[in-house]
Amino acid sequence: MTNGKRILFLLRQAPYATCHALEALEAVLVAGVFDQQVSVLFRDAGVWQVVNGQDGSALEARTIGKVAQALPQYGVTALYVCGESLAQRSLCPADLVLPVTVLDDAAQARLLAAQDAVVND
Amino acid sequence: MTNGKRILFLLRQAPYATCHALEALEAVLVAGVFDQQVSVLFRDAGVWQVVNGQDGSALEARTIGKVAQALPQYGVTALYVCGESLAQRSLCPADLVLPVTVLDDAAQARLLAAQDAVVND
Amino acid sequence: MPTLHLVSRAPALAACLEVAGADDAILLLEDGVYAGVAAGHAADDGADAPPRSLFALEPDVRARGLGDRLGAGITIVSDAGFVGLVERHQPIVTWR
Amino acid sequence: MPTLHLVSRAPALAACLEVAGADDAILLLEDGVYAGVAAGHAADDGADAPPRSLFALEPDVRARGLGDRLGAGITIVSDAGFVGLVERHQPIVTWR
Amino acid sequence: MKIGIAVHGAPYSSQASATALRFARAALAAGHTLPRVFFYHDGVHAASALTVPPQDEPSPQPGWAELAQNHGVELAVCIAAALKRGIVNDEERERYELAAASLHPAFTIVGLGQLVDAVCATDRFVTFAA
Amino acid sequence: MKIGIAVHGAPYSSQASATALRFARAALAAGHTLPRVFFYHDGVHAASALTVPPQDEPSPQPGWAELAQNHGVELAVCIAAALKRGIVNDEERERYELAAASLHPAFTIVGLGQLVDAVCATDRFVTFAA
Repeated sequence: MTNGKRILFLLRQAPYATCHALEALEAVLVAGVFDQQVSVLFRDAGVWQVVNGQDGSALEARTIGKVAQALPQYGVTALYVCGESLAQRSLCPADLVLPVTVLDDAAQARLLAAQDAVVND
Repeated sequence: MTNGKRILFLLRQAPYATCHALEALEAVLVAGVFDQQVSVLFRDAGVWQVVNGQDGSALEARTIGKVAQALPQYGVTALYVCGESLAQRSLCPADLVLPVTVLDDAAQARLLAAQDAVVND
Repeated sequence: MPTLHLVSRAPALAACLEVAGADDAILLLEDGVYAGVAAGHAADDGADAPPRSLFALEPDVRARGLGDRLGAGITIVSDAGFVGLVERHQPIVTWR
Repeated sequence: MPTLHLVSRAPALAACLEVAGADDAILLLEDGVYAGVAAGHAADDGADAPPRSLFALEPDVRARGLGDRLGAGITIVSDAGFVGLVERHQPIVTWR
Repeated sequence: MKIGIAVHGAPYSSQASATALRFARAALAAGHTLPRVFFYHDGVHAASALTVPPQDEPSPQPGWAELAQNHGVELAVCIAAALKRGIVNDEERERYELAAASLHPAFTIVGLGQLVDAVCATDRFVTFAA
Repeated sequence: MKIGIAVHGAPYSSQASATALRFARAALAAGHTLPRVFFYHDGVHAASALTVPPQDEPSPQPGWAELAQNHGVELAVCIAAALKRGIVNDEERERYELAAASLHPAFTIVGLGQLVDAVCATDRFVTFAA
């Protein structure tokens, strides 16, 4: 885990209305199998990607929450979520489909500053 | 002007970053040559479509303000703009490329309610 | 006949509410259903604005896991219900 | 090395400002340049937030007629200036 | 009741095409007629004959084609919006000397006037935005 | 300096492709190298060989092709994003029994791993979002 580049995926878009969330998560899964230090920050409407209770079959679509749940299996375990983005949507960590670390704005600033590259959705 | 359907084009998107504004204006120009009662409401970021001083050549694009200026020649003279949307952007009617009627929210509500159909960008 | 407003993105609800009449109906669909989430403090929403007939499209609500998260007073409608709303309103205005 | 934030839509500036560090640079481009308009009362903007290095991309500013409408303290840069900002910052973060 | 429909978003990239298709089916089931669906802006991508849908995300295109075939719905694609996005029929392929055409046969290339015509010829007009 | 570029928006529909092209030219003029431009999401539409640009709005495509030809920039198009949007090369055309291919010859279809590779192989990575 100490080799490679520090790459953060910044995910800010809600799922389903566009395929940005799905395609961005697919990129994260691929990045996970490379020998890099990959992390993910869910922020703003992007926190909806990891909310529980989703059922993509209602739209004949893949369930984005299930795609996100696969992240740890692909070696992506540095998962962060913006606390303020959760609060604005009346969400708490227990509403999410997988364990994530809640960060305040200052901690997110430090996370961003520590990256070699940031890829967004 | 008393024949035909009352059709309002509701234009809410800023020009240049997408081609929604241009394509929507092209639809308005075409509608103008039909024998219908066509009107246009510029609202929210859509008011940027009619701001003066634009120069699309900086982006090798058509100047959207010039496209909008052609509306009266195509018989589209019922042009409205949301007053609050202007104020939020520090704009006033003198900043616009053509004469428009400024409407408050209540007047916009009446304008919408009077339509047979609304087409948006 | 009152107007039907289709709100397909959450932030667009605010603009819609500025000009919607008291008898109008508002249908939240696609990402617009997020605007129906019972409000925390501000954000995408506006669902605690003046009372109008507020609906949300069932497949969009279910896909997004919002079944138990929508504010009270929002009526869930099926695609058939959507068609019924279109029958009873004119014009139809889309906000995205 | 400080971060360069690219803001390509006006409403995205608010989120960017929440996490941008004091030494970071922010470049407004595409529709993001509207966020640099000297503020009326609220709306798309956030330009009167804490002082950071704030830039706007010249072709986008000129196309939109914003040359005389941007807030004081915003530096206009060319495409070459954009490249210079990328040289001097890492990582590059896009907000849209 | 006659209902006109406009679709402004591309399949996958936007939900608009899928939502519009579900609405169209529900409207037909309720006894309404749909003279024309007008594909504009990125909506024209629904007419591409060259797409390969992901296995787990069906394309709305077969559904649109079924409406055309079994319910006489005209699937009208704006020519100006289509040309710049690479959606071309044989006639345009020939005129612009392109290597191939890309329009699915269930769809028809039309002028922008047909949008206004669709508004005028219907009792309701519903836009599914991008 | 090696700079990686990602393009997420379609030409016309989004400014992203045009902005990225201007940036790429300025970066080359400043002496930087651009090993690869990665087209993802709707950005893949830049690779369509079947578009007809409007007269007064030039397409960024010839500019991209020029960078590939004269500066060795690889124009990499994500296969998964491309297939569902109707951007296919001859190989995919054959595999999926499509009527035609649509990929402009200056562009190359690649896997998503090449995005990560582009990030790893460069000193800076810049995303031009839709």
